[in-house]
Amino acid sequence: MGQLPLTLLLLTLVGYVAGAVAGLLCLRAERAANICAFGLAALAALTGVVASVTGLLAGAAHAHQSIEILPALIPYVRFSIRLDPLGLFFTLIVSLVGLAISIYSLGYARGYYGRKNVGVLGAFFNAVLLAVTLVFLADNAFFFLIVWEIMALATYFLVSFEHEKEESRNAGVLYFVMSHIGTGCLILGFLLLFQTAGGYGFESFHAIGAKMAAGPRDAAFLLFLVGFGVKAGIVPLHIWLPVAHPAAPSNVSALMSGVLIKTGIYGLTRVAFDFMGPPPNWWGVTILTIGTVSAVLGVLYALMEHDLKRLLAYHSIENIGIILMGLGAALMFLHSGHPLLASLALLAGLYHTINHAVFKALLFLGAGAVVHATHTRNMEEMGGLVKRMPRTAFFFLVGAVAISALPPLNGFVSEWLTYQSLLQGFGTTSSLVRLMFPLAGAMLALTGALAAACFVKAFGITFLAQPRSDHAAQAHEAPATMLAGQVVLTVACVLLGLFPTQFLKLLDPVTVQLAGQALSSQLSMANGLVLSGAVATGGTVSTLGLSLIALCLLPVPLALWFVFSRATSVRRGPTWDCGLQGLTPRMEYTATGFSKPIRMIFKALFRPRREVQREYDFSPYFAKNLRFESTVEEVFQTRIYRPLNWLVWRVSRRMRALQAGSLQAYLIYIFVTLILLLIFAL
Amino acid sequence: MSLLTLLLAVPAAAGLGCLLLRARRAMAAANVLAFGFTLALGVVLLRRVAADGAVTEWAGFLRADALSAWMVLLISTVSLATSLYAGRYFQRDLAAGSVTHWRMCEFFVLTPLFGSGMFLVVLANSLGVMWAAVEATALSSVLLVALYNRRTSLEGAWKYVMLGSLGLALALLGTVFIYAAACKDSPRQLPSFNWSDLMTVAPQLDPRLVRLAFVFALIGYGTKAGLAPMHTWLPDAHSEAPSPTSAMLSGVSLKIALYALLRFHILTTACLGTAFSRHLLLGFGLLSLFLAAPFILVQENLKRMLAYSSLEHIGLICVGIGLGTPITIFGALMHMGYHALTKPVLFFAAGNIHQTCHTLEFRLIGPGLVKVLPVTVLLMGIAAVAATGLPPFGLFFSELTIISGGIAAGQVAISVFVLVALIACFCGMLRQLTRILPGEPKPGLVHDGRATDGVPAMGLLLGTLLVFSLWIPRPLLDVMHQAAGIIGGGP
Amino acid sequence: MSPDPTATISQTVLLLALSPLITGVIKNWKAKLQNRRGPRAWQPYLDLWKFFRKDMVISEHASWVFSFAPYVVFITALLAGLMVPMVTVQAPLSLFGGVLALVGLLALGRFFLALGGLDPASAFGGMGSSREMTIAAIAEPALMLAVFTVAIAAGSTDLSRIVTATLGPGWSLLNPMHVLAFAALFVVLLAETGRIPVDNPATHLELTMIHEAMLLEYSGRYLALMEWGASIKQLVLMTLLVNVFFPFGLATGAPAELYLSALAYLAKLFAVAGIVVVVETTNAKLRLFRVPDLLSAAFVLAGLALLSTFLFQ
Amino acid sequence: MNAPVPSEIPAQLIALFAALMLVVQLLLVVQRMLLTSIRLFAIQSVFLAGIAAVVAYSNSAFHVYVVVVLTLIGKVAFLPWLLSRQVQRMKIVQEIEPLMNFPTSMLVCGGLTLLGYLVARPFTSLERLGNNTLAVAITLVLTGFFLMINRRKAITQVLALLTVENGVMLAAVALTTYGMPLVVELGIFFDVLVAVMILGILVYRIRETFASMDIGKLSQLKG
Repeated sequence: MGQLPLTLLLLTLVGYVAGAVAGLLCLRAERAANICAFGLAALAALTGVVASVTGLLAGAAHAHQSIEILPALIPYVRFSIRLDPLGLFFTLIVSLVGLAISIYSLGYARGYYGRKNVGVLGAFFNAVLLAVTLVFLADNAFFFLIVWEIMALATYFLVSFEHEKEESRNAGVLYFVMSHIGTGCLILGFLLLFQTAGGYGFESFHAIGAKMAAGPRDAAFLLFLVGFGVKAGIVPLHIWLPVAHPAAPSNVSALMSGVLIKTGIYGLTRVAFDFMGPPPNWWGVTILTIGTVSAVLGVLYALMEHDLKRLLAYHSIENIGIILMGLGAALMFLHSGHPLLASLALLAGLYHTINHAVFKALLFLGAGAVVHATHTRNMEEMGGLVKRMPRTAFFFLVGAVAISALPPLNGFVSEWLTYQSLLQGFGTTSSLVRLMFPLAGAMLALTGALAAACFVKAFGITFLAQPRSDHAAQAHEAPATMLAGQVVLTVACVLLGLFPTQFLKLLDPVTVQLAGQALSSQLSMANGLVLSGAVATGGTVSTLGLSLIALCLLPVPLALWFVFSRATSVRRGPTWDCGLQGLTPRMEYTATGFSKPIRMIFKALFRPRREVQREYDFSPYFAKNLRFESTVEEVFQTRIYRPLNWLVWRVSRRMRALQAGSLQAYLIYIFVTLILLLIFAL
Repeated sequence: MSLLTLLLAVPAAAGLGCLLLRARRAMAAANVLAFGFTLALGVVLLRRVAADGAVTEWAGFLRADALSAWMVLLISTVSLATSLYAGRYFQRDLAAGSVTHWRMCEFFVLTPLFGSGMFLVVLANSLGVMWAAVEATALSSVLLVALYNRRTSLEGAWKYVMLGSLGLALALLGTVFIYAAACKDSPRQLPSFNWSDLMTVAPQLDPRLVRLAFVFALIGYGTKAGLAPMHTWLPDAHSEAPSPTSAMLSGVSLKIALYALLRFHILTTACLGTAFSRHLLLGFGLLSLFLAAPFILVQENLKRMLAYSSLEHIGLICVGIGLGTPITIFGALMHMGYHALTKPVLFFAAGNIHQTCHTLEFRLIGPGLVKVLPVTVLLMGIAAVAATGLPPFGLFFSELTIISGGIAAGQVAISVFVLVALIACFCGMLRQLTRILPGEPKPGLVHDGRATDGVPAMGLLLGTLLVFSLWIPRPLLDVMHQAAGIIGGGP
Repeated sequence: MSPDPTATISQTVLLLALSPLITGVIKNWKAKLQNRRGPRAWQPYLDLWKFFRKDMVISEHASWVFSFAPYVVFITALLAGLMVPMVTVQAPLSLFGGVLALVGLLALGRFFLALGGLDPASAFGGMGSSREMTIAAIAEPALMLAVFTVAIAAGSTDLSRIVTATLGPGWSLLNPMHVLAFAALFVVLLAETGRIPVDNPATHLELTMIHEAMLLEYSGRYLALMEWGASIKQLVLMTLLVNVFFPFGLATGAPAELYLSALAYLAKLFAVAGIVVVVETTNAKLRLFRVPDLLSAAFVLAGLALLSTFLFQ
Repeated sequence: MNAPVPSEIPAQLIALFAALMLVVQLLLVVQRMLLTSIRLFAIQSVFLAGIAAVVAYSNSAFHVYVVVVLTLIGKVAFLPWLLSRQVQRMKIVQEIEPLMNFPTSMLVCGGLTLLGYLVARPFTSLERLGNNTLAVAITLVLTGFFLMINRRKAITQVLALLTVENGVMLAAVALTTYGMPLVVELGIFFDVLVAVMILGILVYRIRETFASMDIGKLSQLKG
């Protein structure tokens, strides 16, 4: 089966290309375009799943052959790919999520019939999938940068796909500008590596850091951190993320949040573990800190949102933070010479990567269905959807439980691994740095709890209670294809949650490649039923076992019911309304109200601003109508980016005065230059 | 008749012929044919140069080495596209009554002369003749710039010609100095003014005189090439000229002046054997790069923005040459070519937009062009993607080549600077084009039926661009390497 | 290693049986301390029995989530209980999850409790859920940090191992780490079980209630399950507290020890209940936005505990 | 190498003419009347032709006579005629206030002359005939440049441009034994001719459109 994965992967790539072309060919026939483009994408993604799984099972067998997929035409640009475990693992992510989203899109794109050009959507969708897959497989810095930019380009078009909206246009620009700045950093970083390596092939970059001088090495690391950090959306480079994700069509948001930002994680992992050689301690510390900060701030800002998709976008920042915690810890362990723990932490990070990809995509798909049904992204106008779109609600609930890191779903497992690695990290060093681990753990706990709060809000306000608007009241269940897409991811969530030990086997080659340790055997006890921390004494957990026991315990309440209260009856009645004439939706608890305690507690961060205008006849306590507006401040936006932007504009306008339109002035420029040069030449 | 002679004669003949035949179609056809022919000749020349070095005619009066061959190709391609585009363009202008038939004839007469002037620049061996030819191109393009005879276009033309001829006067002084330097060794008979001969005696030339000569040539030809701070005429002329002319000015004319400057640069380096001229080029290139970005960012006029982007690209080319390593020079040459293939498309598209919206102000054009001129906007978008240096188009490769060459040469600071400037320009272009291309069009504008104007021309250029971005054929590659060698002071 | 059925079943029974008693005892003693007669200690059993017998009125706005929540709350509490060593060192489910899983399970219960509060479209429920989640969120870091402190000392997150470690020679009552961590965990206990000064279990005053607000729409057997689940949770947390920090007399295996250890366990439990009672009677309920100060204090305590492990090693 | 040793007379003549050219240039700088300026330019060109003639004679280089003739025809006769016709058509006699008043302009010119000499000093050894001719040439170029900056009327700017041209030609004559190759000379000559004609056309159109020759009005294209 040596060549099987390769052949399948090439098939996948061809499939995406075909999908893109098909989409463009059927520009006029939107139905055909929809089916061809997304159908092909789904098939290709499926092939990709198979390919990457087989490849990972085959392990590092053919990790080191790099294959030219196109002949090299421009000097020293080689279009070569390599099937190494890390790349394959991320390919698995993109293919899995891509599969679900493609199926979903088959239904979602129908919403655009007659309004927008579905063919274009499908084409760019396939282009993104293709580019992302190639990013994960590229084996040459030039090639990597090319596909990286193509990915950014295609995504830009997808973000501003509904370009009639000002919002989407600006979001696209912001996204592309940030991404381009990131790319600039990557270019410099790669060139710094190239200076030492003398080649652009990734194999020549392997462990190049060891040969580099400290200065360029650290510079390269920081450049890569910024470059990939922008894409991953780490604080404070995240500002594009909550703008771009909501503006895009929902299937695209799912793609971006699930897959696209993972390219940043991939890049960091690739660079930090594969290229840079043994890391100095401060790298790990930096990444761990950034991760922690991103996690906490991300979830805090998410809590303040009542735009469903923006909320999810901020959660992406949070989860990227959690992933980075794992990676940072792994780097620190590598530094202090604990390959075992390094593998554990790396494993935790990567596992959370795929988990986040799965449940975040699931949540975005659900949000997409909701927005599709209610024509709004504002949670304050939703509610009561659990009755109107029960299946979507259920899938969303699963996603919410998973992302809140609650057992027995996958989010819990990966965070449990993260906890384990942080916990055992305490013993690895005796310097004060060790305190970072438990503190990071505590922050992780805070993040988890806040995330739970946030998703109680998200699910409760969106799906429960009474509908808050007519749209919500007339909402309808999403079509079958859209549900099918969510089913795939729901199943993935459950499986990844219940059978971690089986899945971790796939990750063995990755950890072997990057940290030199295969862990799955140590991690699984009781023939795979139980997941244990790297050291057997560390602690164990078994989501599967817990679920089984829970099932066994279920008879207890049922028995109680059976014994005591067979005779009782169940009556539906109105909710207690304190004796008013029934509850109206306007009396429900709003999303803003729900998050108010948090807003008050973290005043210092949010600087909340509230405006209350009430009109009343005789007493302010009997207001005729009342307008309440509460806003929080996005610190990075207002303190860093806006001033910077303003400065640039100011300077540019000033410089514009040079071109004042007077010929004399222009002559003087030349004259002065000439005289200076003459003096200089003397 | 022989190759180089034909290259000069055919366009000139076409131009003069247009004096006789007055029909628009006929003149357009004549232009197209002429430049198509020169393109073919260019390819032949390319092959011959690639095979056996420099080609000379008229006892070395005309001489084409790799560099010239490369430029010949650029000139012919861009001119061909321009004349392809011009026909429909002026048809609509005539219909709109914005030009008289007489003015249109002016265009079709002058453009081929402009073209042959440029051919003479790159083919002339004698520096003096080269100077005269550059002046000739300037003069022939002035009236083209002033074609619309609006207040603004006259102003643009006036600035263009004043600054241009002043600069060229200085360039002439530089030329004189070089000649003088050559004279000093051979007082008896007239020394040869041929570049090739000068190269052979370069080491014996008086270094101080040559330095002085290069300074004047730099200012002079630099003005024509639009290097900051002598670039000030560039946005005016480019924005006021009819779009075909803007395309030619920006696509090749700038590079022609740069070519003339390069000849001096090579000579100077050969004589002084120092980095004197390199450093000057580098400095001016960086200045141009640095100046372009803010102007693009706050620009209010489409064609002016494009002109500033040309400034940026010229700057980048100069930086590439100024860095002076084989890689960067090669990158600079690539960049010349790719830019020549890209920028005209943008100007053509701007022309269509102008004819549809009757303005070039971003504010007045407003959003939503994609709904009005779908095809044009599509092509323009592709060209813009290419021009801002995104893959899979060549400028990405050339820019990356230059930067990586810079890093490899240890010029980290410069490379970083270049990268920053490029990113800034990208952001500017992105923002500006987003203001007009996507969105919901203003109520006044409706889908324009004649929106497919100029598609052949743009298609030709973009197709070539795409092909050559992914695949540079062997002989071309050889010639480019030879040219890079020549600039780099090699054989 | 694998969980043996008898232990599991017996501990389940113990949890079910003991938890209402603790609630009752606390109520009773509190009354006594305030010179009231107060309800009988076994009143909660009667209440539960009563709730089970009663008909249910379910809000017309409520969905399946509302009916699903009680079971989740009840079962997660039980599951969590099965991971804590009560009378024997070896907790029945210690293999299936340690303290992290315990926290996770309680969080899962809380998640659905809060959803259940939101479901009937009543403003009280929403308010309760919002406050519950907020307090839990800020209690979580302190809890986790305290847990980390002991877990680090034991080198494991498995409660049985932690207990054995604390039983072992290394342990001393006055180890500052233990004292501080205990204090922190005790505050968290107050917050998690909805005790004064964080919440007032006795009130139904709309502006002050948190936990009760979420239960407002529940009735009949659902209410019974909710209440029971709450008291089981309380028992679990108390057990965690006492057995982790004062693991005297925990049976290590031999059945003979069981009676002794059971007695010891009860004694410790009632002691903690006593402390809770004292705290509840001597303190007033804090304003909602004062609670964070209390919990951050707990966080600082736990942090100090951590620092002390660092200093005294 | 036996270059024709320049006898004193030609050398002095050339020096004299060059000096006179400079003087005329300075007069131009302070001259307001357009027609007078044009005549001054013509005079300057005469001197240039004179220098060329001296060179041709003393080196007995006959093709340099061609340069003389061309200069006389073009710069002395034709261009002045063309320009003055323009001026008469436009019925304006004098330049409006220049950017700098005359004393300052004179000071600047002095500075430029100094610079010219500085630049030229290393090369005096190269000059075949006369001395400091090169310095004068460079000074002419610079002052012509300055003149261009300083004046606002289109015509005077054209004049200034032409004086720059003169300077260049002077340099050519001064530095090279026999002037430039004939082709180049011809090319330059015709270029200048055409340039001025085209400038004339533009000036004409500008006057038609703007009803003025003040290029201060040409400042709409900004930014």
